[in-house]
Amino acid sequence: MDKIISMENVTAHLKDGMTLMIGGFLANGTPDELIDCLIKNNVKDLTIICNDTGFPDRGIGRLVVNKQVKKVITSHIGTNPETGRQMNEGELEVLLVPQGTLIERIRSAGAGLGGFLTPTGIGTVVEEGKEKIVIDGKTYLLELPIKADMALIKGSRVDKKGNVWYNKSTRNFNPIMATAADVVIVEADEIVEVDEIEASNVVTPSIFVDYIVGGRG
Amino acid sequence: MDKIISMENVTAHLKDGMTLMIGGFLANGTPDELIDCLIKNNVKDLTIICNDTGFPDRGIGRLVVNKQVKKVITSHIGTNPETGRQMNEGELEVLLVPQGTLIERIRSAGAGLGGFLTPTGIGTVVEEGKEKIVIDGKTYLLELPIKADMALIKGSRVDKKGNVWYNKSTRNFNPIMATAADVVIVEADEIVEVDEIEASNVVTPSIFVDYIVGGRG
Amino acid sequence: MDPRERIARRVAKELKNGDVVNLGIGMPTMVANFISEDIEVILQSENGFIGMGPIAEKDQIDKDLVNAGGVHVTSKKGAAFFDSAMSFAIIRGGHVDVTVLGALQVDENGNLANWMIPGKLVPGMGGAMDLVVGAKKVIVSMEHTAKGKAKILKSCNLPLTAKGEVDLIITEMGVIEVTDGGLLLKEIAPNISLEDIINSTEAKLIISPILKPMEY
Amino acid sequence: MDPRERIARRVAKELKNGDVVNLGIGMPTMVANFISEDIEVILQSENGFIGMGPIAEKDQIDKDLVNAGGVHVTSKKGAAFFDSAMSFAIIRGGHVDVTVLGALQVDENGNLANWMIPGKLVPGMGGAMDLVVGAKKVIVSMEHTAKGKAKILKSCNLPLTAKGEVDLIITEMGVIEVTDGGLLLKEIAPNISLEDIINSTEAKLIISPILKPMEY
Repeated sequence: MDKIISMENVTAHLKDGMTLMIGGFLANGTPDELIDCLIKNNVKDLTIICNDTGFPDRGIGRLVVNKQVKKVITSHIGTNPETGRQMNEGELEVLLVPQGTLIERIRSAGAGLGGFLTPTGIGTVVEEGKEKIVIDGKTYLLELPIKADMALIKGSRVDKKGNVWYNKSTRNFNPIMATAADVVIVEADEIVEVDEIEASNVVTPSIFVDYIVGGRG
Repeated sequence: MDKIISMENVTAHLKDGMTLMIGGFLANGTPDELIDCLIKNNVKDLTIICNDTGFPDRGIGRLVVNKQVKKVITSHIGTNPETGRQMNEGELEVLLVPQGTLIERIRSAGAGLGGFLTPTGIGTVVEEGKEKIVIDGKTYLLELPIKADMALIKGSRVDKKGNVWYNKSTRNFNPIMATAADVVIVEADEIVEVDEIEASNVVTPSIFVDYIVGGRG
Repeated sequence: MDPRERIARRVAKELKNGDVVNLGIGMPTMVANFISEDIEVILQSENGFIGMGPIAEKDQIDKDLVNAGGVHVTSKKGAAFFDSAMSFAIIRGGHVDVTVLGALQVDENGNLANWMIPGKLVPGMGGAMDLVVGAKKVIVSMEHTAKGKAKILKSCNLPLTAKGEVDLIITEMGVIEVTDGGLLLKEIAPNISLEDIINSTEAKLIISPILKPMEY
Repeated sequence: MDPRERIARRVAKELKNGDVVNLGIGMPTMVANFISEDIEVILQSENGFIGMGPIAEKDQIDKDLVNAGGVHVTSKKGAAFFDSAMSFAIIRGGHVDVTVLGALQVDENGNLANWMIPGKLVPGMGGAMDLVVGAKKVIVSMEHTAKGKAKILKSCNLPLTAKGEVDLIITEMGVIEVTDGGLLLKEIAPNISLEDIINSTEAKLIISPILKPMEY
């Protein structure tokens, strides 16, 4: 069960039209080498689920600039003008979701739930087309789970079994995305021996990780 | 903002008729000294939310044996025959909830959600009185959040600001309960200086903790 | 060989390399002793970890480490601990490949009853309802009858743990798969006749055309 | 003094010892510079931590540490990092005492619009909708008008961020509380007349009988 693969071997898992979750928050904690790999292979028509579309030259934004993205489900596109331009030109479909709702929808899928009730978005355009449920006199939106074919995440330290530890603010969407995709590939800053991450400090247990690629550190 | 208090000072916060969450799983990771304090003060008519009622002489079960509990919301009572006896005699109300649903209901309250949809319990007595919602052809139960007046939790290492780290299987319900009660008291195995727990390894951030009592270690 | 050991040995054969497995309290726990050394199976303990090892010997006891039965156990290299919300996200979210549980009753529709006998025994469901709904494969491992009474029924009459979720039933008498058409007897223990097993089973058994001897 | 600094200074006075505070991008971020040294305020950053410190100087930059604006910041002693699900559990669950945000428009009913101008600017809502719904107290901090046009309206006409969640509006002209009866002007800046502020506000302002000078 060796999970460590080369970046060349990642290629075999990439397909045009895939739905991808990609970790990171404004290019912090984003798996940059895996994005390089997507660019190098020019994988097309991607649906990407991510917190934001980064910047034109950093993070997930590079895939937008390179026109590999068909649809993006995200909470924020303001730092990447190219996302807005492609959206306005009708080249790219953008679905904006409140950040807390987006991460919770991903968690919901990973946790086997059918959805959840949130007060966020009530009285706004976010409620359009959604069921409202009143609990104890308070109105909530029913939000549904969202999953992906593949999650590309970034880990600061990854042991050889696939247990992951995240340093500081690089954690963000990564551990939750690892629970909600059919295939999970983690890009490691550092690959360490099993048990070098204390078992009580593991954030993503190894069972969620299918493949590990070694990052530049 | 010194959160460290003596066990005597805990007494002032205890009231007959309170709803308490108490952490632990079969007496592992249970705040034993806080339970001693509840017993010593003979706080009565408690509603207790907990994974299980432990054993007659260990964990939360001691409160049952001492007849301080009016109602218990829990997933398992099988290891404490006294809970079953009091239930059968009509002395104690027992509400049994599937373990995954119980912890998720607590999380839901702490996370400001109005509830969630779970497949657990469909076709069983658990579904009685609950709304069913069909999503993509699959039936789910709508389960509602549950909160408490106070959560009594156990931490292995607690820094002086209230950041908590849990060792091994003692974590269980503790960190989630810390998010869902008006007042949170953590019993520490060890109280350490601020920053002795690496910031990326903190499990319960200090903002959830109101008071810290020093355990026997 | 003890019938319970035979059952545990046969259940162990169902596990594949890399499987994430949750073993219920009691006989299912014994399965861990018989997993082939050629494969690596990751045991999940619903109180909050993966990588559970054997029961702790006296000198191995760690006060901060118990299994879901409250018994002191060891952890393996590469273990990971988490809270109960994550534990049940793993269980309910389909990240457990196999769960093995005991049963009071199981029936032709894959219904399972294993958490209470009204007016008599009410331990509570613990994590069983989530496990049976969430695990990819649900194996019931139990003795075929209780005090001579059938436990494999046309229809459970005790309160259910879950509806239609059981995949496989393994007893000391045989191996039975729950199919859309009913209960398919696939293996029979060497010392047991077809008549024996049919008489010990209230539910209708479909006999597989390629019925095999049960191997442990 | 720069009007933006005056606003930030006045907002800082709203914060109490022990408050957990989330400061939005832009002017709200400046508030951190003016918090009294007599109190301890814990800054929450929605990308996943509490205990945010000032912007990192060049030699303090840590590649693994940014704020919710993607800017390298420092962390304070006792900081704690977590994932985005926990971050928004904190936000939506009422564990943030105060959130300070900018606004495009705010109205008499406490409605807030700050995330898009249709056909023009669509940055997305990021975490703003959750923050405004979840925080115990919502403070809008902004310049009173935009290019001479009122931003405090009878009714917002841009898409809302949240309905009826704003508690307090602080501008360079004054401090306005959102009450059930409407917008209550509680403080007025020293250099501003009542006529000035009324003319710069589309919404009806109720003048507090104990109207005070605004202090920074």
